[in-house]
Amino acid sequence: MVDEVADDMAEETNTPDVQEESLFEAPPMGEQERMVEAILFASAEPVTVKELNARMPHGADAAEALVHLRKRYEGRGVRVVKVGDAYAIRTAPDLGFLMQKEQVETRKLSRAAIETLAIIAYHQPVTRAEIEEIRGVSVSRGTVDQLLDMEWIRFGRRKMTPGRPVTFVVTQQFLDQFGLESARDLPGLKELRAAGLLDNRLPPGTLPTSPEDEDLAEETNEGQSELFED
Amino acid sequence: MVDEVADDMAEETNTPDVQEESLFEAPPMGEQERMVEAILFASAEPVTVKELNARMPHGADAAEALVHLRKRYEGRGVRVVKVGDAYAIRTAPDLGFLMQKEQVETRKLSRAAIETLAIIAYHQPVTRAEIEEIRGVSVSRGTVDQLLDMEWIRFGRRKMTPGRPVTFVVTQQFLDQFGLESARDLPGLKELRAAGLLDNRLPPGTLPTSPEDEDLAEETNEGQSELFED
Amino acid sequence: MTDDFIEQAKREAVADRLAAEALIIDVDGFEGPLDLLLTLSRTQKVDLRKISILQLARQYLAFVEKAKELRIELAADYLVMAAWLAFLKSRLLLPPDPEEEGPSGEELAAHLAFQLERLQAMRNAAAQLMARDRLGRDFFARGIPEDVTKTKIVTYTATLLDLMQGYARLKTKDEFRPFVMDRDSVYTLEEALDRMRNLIGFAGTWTDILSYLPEGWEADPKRRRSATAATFAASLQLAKEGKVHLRQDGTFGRIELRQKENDHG
Repeated sequence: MVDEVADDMAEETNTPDVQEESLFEAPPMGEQERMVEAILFASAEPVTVKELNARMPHGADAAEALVHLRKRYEGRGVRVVKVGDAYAIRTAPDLGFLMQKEQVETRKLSRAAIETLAIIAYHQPVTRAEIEEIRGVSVSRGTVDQLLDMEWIRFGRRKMTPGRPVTFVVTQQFLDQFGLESARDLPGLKELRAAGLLDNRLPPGTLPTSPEDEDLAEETNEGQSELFED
Repeated sequence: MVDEVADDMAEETNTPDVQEESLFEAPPMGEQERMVEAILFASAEPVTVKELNARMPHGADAAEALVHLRKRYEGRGVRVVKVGDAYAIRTAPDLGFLMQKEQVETRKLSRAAIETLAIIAYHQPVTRAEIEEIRGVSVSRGTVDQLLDMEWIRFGRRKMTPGRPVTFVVTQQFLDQFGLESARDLPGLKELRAAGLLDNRLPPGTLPTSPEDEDLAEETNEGQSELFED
Repeated sequence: MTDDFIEQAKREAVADRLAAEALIIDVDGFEGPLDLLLTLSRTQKVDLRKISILQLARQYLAFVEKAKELRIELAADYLVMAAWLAFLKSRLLLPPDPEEEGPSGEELAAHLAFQLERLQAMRNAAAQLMARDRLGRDFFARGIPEDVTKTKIVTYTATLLDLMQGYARLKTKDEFRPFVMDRDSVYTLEEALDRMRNLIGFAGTWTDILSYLPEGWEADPKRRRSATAATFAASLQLAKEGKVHLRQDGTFGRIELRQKENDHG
């Protein structure tokens, strides 16, 4: 008797799954492409694949639809761009001359701010001390605050070095602003790496190599490689 | 209005030679289409043909470019629509449902629903009349519907009694939700009591039992056995 | 040859001085000593990798000298750099002392060259970055973003306790409650031990342990049970400590206690 009830339930467990599959079949890829198109067009901000999938019907594959959509917009007046792990539609850069009306007056960044931004982008994750070492001058609070305020940089993970200093990394807004798919696409990055100019080389003698320093170097490399693996 | 514009454009298409004669050669129509596309996309307001022409290079024909663009977007996720005498890109109406973000809010189940669910769990398969008898009040349709909707209960076999009423049983989802392997794992009243989960009274036997207690104990057994008998 | 060398050194010195003078006017515009060094290095018109650090050190020191002459106060970090460069200069000019520890002049110079090259590279990178097509300047986002309406999906939850509580409520008149120890009605072993240690002095003869129950705990069955259990456990503890003897006539019989000193009495 008891078993019967249990069997009954077990049976039930199997049936709804089967039904679910057939009931909620994913829409055809053409439809999915339209959906991604509509969502991306509607948003001024980049939309992640995860969010696309969440908003599209069950079983849809936003990533695949995106591949088709990107292709469709190749050479058009607007195009699908990748921004970090998100996607957005942006006008083709060669048509910028038509958009005087839309151009927004961007805050003029100081030379210090621009340099600091570049150092963060190319060396991320990077500590304030490392930025100062590269620039040979202390980083004013205002410079970092401005970049944080513009949401072009944010705090990254703390370094596993004594004092566990905070690090800075660039944001999705930064990538969007400069039309970069990822921090790996920064101009000249490969060359800078090859030339060893992104190494965290410590001044000779001042900091004799201790195991701690090796950790630091390793950590830095980790950060760099992480940047490229992403 | 739209047709008028289209006619207008058709006329324009037939007289390209006139324009080519002008000093500045107009960009190819494909380029003009790109331009209209970018302007409509980036503009914060719908754009009139006049304004499009004003913003595009000399000799360009925005109206014709619009015809091509509208055609291109037919059946797509977004489309070119006419708003007054201006044009804008808008989401295809059938995809409006995508412009929603879901926010999940968790609420506690009502007392009526919990009680109904408990009765079904302890007495399954159970008819609506039986539920009402145990609860002492009529069971609202909404309560049962809610539980069915949540897929915590489902219809079981019909009872072999006059009228062959439908019965309710709990589902696998229900068991998963409450971390039960089967409905039999639900503790009986005796066990609840023994575990100190029912107020004050002690399991019968240890202390002089009141008649009321005995009644209850019997009832509990009945309830449990009912569960197992089916 | 020698004359030529001297002549050239003179000419260089003059050039340095002129350069320094020009730079001092602009001193506020420098972002620290490294920036100044980078600017000075441009007068060498060579690849930064082939730069003469010695010459650069001379230029920098000349600059600082000139600033002193013109009574321009330089920030401390410029002077620290000057001192360091003077030290570096001497290291580079003197033959290496095998006794001396630490990095050689060449190593220090190489690092400075690296720093300059790295700073220049970052400046170039920054310029490249800023020259890119920019959002809102060269390419644009959607001008009329559509509002995404946020729909609330309400999900209902209940716990197993809720369920059992609901069922218990229906099937009994009891109120179901999560299990909480009722402290008011619990007489602890410690309390019982305390009480009995004080009282056993008077227990010269066999006494029912139930007579040790605290006052006010006999009436309520629940309190009585707790006090009985605690008193029993305390009696066992006292027996274990060798303070009392216990006896019981038979199963379910009375348990009696007597102080040990009176054993032989």
